[in-house]
Amino acid sequence: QEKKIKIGVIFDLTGPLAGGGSELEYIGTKIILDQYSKTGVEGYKVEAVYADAQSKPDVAINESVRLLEQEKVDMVLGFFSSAQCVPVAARVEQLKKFMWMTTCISSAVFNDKNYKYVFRPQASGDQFGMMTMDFIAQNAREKFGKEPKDLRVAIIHEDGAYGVDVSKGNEAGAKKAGFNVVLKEGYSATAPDLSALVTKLKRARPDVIFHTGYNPDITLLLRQAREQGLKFGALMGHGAGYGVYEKLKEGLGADATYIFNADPISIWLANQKTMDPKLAPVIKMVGEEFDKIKPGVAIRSAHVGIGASNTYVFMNDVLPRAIKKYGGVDPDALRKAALDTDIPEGGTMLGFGVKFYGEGTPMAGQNERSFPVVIQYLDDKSYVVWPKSQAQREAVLPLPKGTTYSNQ
Amino acid sequence: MLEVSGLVKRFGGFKAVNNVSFRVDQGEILGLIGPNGSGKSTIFNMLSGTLPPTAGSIVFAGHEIAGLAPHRIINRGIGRTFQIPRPFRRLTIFENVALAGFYGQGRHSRVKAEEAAERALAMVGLPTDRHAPVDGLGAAGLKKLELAKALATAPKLLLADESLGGLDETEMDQAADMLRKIRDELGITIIWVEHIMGVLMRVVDRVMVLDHGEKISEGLPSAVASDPRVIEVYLGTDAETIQAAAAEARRRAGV
Amino acid sequence: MQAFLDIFDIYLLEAVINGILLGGVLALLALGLNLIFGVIDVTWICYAELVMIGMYAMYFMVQYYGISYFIAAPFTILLVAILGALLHYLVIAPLLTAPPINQLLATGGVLFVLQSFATVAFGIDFRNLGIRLPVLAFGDMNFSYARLLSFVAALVGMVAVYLFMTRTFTGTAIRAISQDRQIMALMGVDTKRIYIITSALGGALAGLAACLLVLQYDVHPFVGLSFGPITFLICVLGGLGNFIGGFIAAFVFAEIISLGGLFSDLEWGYVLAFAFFIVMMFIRPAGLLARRR
Amino acid sequence: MTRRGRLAAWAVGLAALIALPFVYRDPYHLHILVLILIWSFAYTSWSMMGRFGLVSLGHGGFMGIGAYVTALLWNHLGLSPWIGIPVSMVAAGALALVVGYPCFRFRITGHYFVLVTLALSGIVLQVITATRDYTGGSLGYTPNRASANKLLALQFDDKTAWYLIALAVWLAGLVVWHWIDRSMSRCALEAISEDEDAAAAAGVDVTAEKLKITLISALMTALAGAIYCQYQMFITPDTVSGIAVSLQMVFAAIVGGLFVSLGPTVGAIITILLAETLRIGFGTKAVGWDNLVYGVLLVLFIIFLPKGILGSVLDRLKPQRKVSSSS
Amino acid sequence: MLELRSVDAGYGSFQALFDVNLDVKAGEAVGVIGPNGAGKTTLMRVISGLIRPLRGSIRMERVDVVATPAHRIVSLGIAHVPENRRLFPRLSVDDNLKMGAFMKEARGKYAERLDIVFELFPRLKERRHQMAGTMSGGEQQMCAIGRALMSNPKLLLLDEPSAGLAPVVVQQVFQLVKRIRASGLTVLIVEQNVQQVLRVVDRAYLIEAGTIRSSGTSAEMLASDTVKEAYLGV
Ligand SMILES: Nc1ncnc2c1ncn2[C@@H]1O[C@H](COP(=O)(O)OP(=O)(O)OP(=O)(O)O)[C@@H](O)[C@H]1O
Ligand SMILES: Nc1ncnc2c1ncn2[C@@H]1O[C@H](COP(=O)(O)OP(=O)(O)OP(=O)(O)O)[C@@H](O)[C@H]1O
Ligand SMILES: [Mg+2]
Ligand SMILES: [Mg+2]
Repeated sequence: QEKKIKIGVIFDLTGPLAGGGSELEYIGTKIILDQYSKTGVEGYKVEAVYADAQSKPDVAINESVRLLEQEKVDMVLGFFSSAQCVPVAARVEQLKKFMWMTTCISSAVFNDKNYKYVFRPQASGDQFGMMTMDFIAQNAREKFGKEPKDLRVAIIHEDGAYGVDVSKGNEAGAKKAGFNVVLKEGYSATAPDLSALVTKLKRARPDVIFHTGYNPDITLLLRQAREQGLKFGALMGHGAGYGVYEKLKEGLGADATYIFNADPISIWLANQKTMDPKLAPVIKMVGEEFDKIKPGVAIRSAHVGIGASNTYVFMNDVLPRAIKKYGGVDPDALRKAALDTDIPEGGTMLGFGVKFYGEGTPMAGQNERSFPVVIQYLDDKSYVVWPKSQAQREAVLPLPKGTTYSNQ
Repeated sequence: MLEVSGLVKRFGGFKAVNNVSFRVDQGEILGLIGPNGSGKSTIFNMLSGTLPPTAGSIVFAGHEIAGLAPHRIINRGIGRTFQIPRPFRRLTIFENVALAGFYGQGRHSRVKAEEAAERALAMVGLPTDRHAPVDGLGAAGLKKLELAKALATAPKLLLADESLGGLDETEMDQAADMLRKIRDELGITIIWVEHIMGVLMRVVDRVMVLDHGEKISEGLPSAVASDPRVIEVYLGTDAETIQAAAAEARRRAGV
Repeated sequence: MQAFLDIFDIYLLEAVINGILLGGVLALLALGLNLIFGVIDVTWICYAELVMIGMYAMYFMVQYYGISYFIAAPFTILLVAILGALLHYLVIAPLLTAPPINQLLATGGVLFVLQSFATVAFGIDFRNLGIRLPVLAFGDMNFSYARLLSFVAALVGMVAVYLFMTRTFTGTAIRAISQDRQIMALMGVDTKRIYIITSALGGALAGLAACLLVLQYDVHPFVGLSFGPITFLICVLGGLGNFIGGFIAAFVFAEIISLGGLFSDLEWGYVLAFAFFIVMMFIRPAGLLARRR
Repeated sequence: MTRRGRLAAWAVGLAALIALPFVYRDPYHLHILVLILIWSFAYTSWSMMGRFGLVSLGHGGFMGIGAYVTALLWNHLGLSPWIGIPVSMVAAGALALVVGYPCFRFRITGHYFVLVTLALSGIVLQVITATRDYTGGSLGYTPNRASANKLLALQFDDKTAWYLIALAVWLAGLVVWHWIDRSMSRCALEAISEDEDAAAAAGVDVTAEKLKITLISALMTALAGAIYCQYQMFITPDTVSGIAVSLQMVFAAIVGGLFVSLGPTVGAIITILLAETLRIGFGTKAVGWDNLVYGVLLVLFIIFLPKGILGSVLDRLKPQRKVSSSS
Repeated sequence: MLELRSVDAGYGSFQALFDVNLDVKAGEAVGVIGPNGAGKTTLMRVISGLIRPLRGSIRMERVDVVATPAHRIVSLGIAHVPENRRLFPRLSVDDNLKMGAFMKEARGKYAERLDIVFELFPRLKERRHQMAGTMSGGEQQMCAIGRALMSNPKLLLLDEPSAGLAPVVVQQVFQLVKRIRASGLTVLIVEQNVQQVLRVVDRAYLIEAGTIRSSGTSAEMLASDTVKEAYLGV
């Protein structure tokens, strides 16, 4: 019998999450997997079976069960939404199968679950929230001329799995930095109106707004903010909708400039000097393939890179080790190989390294070396401005005088 | 057995029934007549609980029943028929009547309800076949069904909003005979609303006349039929024929 | 006490006025539905999805083909009107005698069809017209021009529809048709024609809403979900077929959402609006403006 | 068919259904079967009142309460689902009474009733989402895994066990259906659905009868929610509550035929299988087409089989009864 | 004016009319009598196009009614007051009357016709803003006739106009029929109230079980034994 690894890949290709970034990750993942299907890994053929979770958790469960038990895949890979990862991870663990999440950034996926077969190279949502807070904390005095306790911050988020998780990180970060949190509020991403929220923001007069949302609600919020004359010093976005600059630009025009966004770094922006030189051609290849699929995109979304990089780590590092060292692609071999992973910072396209928390730790299965970066959109380009090690330029902070939202 | 006093019903600013008082004695058939829109059906609706009265009292068998829910009133023994038949078309004829027998008698026993249904159907002359559908019934049949439903609730007082208009002469006579039979054999007191005077006057013991929601006359059929006010607002130029019918009825009854 | 008085600030006024403007948007949406659902008693669960298609039409005409907004708008209205007529012809007409729940189901199927059609044809991307209207500022308060436009459109539309329904023969026929379909022929009314006219009119109003909504919202295949249920609630709260009631109900709803959102959380604002709806149904079962029995 | 023949057919069918998981063990297919049974039960519960013209879009709310209350009691208070499920049912029942009583008392019927219940669904969904500190919000909620006594926790890893539980619950639903079908209440409710005033004039306590059936329906739906939660070991507001779930119930029940006892079951089989096959068939090659086809089929079903699939088929099988015309 | 030749009609598989021949001349008042379920209403429906004949021809002033779409039949001058009135219950009296003048041809004369109708029925003018469904039976009957007159018809079809009405009103209705006739309208009237109807019509048809049993002038019918026995309760 020929040696083969069959991988079930699940993303949302329809429904609201598809446009929220899931489809882009699917493209990135597929580019890498197509590559390996051609070459194979260590004599193993690679076969990917794709499925659409339709932005619904129950469909994700059904598809996982089907792929694992009907299609007999050796593992599942992918997933965008944490609301899907939570139940699927539980199923996978129960069936003692192997799962490699490319996104699903909610910390709730791992918190105290003690998973053995579930791994996530990606940073968790609260890390995103902490990162932006940290960024502002380090800049408060210099840029705002205020003590942290005088800095007014507002935390707002869509009330889905993603927004809630990031906002928890925001909250923790704000507490740590000692900010004055003047408003914290969630809203439904399908709400037809956010003017009440904008009015409350106006009343709260925040210096910095920390926002997590998807595209339509970001556009709606910022448009209503403009129309109602909301002023602030800086807007920190956290991935999802803020990761898709095209759409921000389309909806907000010039107002999209100066927005910050915490996300894994876009692989095309990562600092290639400090990166493993082997990765440069892969990044180029992903870019070219992506341009073939979606031509004419000004800033390639970070989501594509997330899918590509995290899949690449598995295919390039974990899988070969499982085959060579542990003799196959059964879940236990994959698990041992994953636990052995030890990639230093700069060893992935996203810049961070990979090392998983082991059994018995609260976040078992989570990559302890991942971190997001803070970027800023300037002149239709995005620049990494934080952390210092990756920074490409100085952040423009607070919003310059004369811009729409500037409170200067 | 029924004592109504000061009954009022308003619809918005309009008084459909205005301060009406009357009484009905055990075993009699009271005819209730009056021009269209004079409030007859509205009074029935209040007596049967379909509409709550705006004011006034209704005492039935010693108890105040004004404003009670319809099913309560029926359980106390007042049954009614609707002017325009309202059968339940999704049920069979038998189920229609059995339903009334079951709920109308306080949901005691299903067996009793079915017996009551059979008796009521036989009384009005409808088939007791359990599967016969309502859809096959014509206008006269529907009126009979309406009556059977009311009878199955074992009423002491029957409110018959008949309007035989639309039936042919023979059918009308049958209906009138039926009402009399119900009173005679089952001892049920009846209030009967009807526009076909020739038929009504032959059967009723007493007549009450409404106009614009007010009682304008009450008494024996022949007396009412010759009341000039009643002739003016209700009977019209046919009054003579009607008086004759009433007199004829009295003669036959040997009064 | 002071804390209580504190809420009576300029922001409260702003919230009230923003509620009114949101009310305009909702009223505009409810207008066409009220005609279909309230007057001729036909259920179009997929009403908001027709608006979605209209928004896509605007987007493509303006963004892709560079047609000017004001030329694209009538085309969109026409297009959605045709869609409305088609919906009637293909789906509702065969079900006119069926129970309303079957209409609900069939148009629910159409809802799926429209959503997935949009997904297949236009992709799942969020799209934005990219037209940004100026802002009106009064001192510390600012208002959206786009919303003001919707408000005016809703007002004019409501008055126009009201006059049409009460003053014209066709309008009267539209009101009559749900009450006794069979005898309409005796009046010399071609029922098919009246249904098609009404459906097209309902569609056109959905198209009009689309033209104005696209100025404020991103278009995506699921945008209808944001508006669908609340539009139905407004129609009912106002009293089915009661245009003035529907108009007022839209504002009541909007104020609850807006003020509820201001005083507590946005999320609870919606809970409040729904709860208010239920309670109002108990107090005024036939709509806000109905007289009590 | 004679009564004996019918009983025999039921017995054979039942035996086959019970034997199935011991013979056929494909886990994915069993998973789908269990889902079909649970949803069949939920749809049957909905049809309990739906068939009498009480079209509720609030059942998502009842289902959500069943699922969430059971899971919350287990996680926060350690209360076994054996107690939690009855408690959740009582909670759903209480809500049904609180909303149902004024609805029926004030004669809220037709479209108005549909939309009042729709608002109810909306409320339950929003409340679950907004109280995310307890319910996990839209991230979903997972009952804690029991380490020791699986039976006490009503958690089984074995699909066969779940299959049998779901089968039992589904059967119980059918038994309730038949029990109501043969009771006088059925006649009363049919009468009410046609003409409330006339029903009241026949002595029916309209409010009480409607409340009774609403209560039964809500209790059963809550049970379905709880069972769904225990089986999937995961719930989100969108999968067990909300307007979408309520609509899903209406769709399936009507597609199957809500006037016959097995109609909702047929509806569940058809809608779930159709959705699964279409999704798997189209896969990721033609994204979105599955829902397009699903929608079109739904419309076609309802136009050409207005009494639902099972209802229409049974109608055809029955010897045509002529429109009799005596008078 | 109106002529029916060998008309068969029915509902689905059920046939209600068999080979009916009937004539109405201009200016005439013609009655149709017969027991319940005889097919009288069916006859009216077939004339006004609510149902289509299975066979046979119907002509109105030589125009083929069968070939005319149902909603165009009114403009041939046929107005039908249906059994049980069938008003639009949740429209006001005014709006109900307006519906009567829906036809293009009638819209222009709307105000004029309205005056005529209000003159005939002052009660309607009083109640013009009331919902038709809340009016009493007699008021509704007036409204239904008024609505039919709004289309300025040549032929008025009345289906049991006296049903459910108080005796005075019944007399009024028959008076009205006389007046309507006097104003030049042709009337075809279905009635159970045989005695009364025979006093106002010129001729009558007796219909039983879907077939025309006999016909003649009112005097002939009144004298006929069949009619006497069956319908006059003599
Ligand atoms: N729900 C209602 N709203 C407003 N007015 C009403 C309502 N029901 C009845 N009416 C009015 O009350 C009056 C009395 O009506 P009712 O039905 O009692 O008359 P009736 O004597 O039974 O007449 P008929 O002999 O024609 O049946 C009428 O003028 C009618 O228009
Ligand atoms: N819509 C229908 N569908 C089926 N059969 C019908 C329908 N309407 C009437 N019929 C039947 O057609 C026959 C003739 O009915 P029609 O209404 O013409 O009688 P009618 O002479 O007007 O009686 P009535 O005096 O009761 O008004 C009856 O047997 C009746 O049952
Ligand atoms: Mg009456
Ligand atoms: Mg008739």
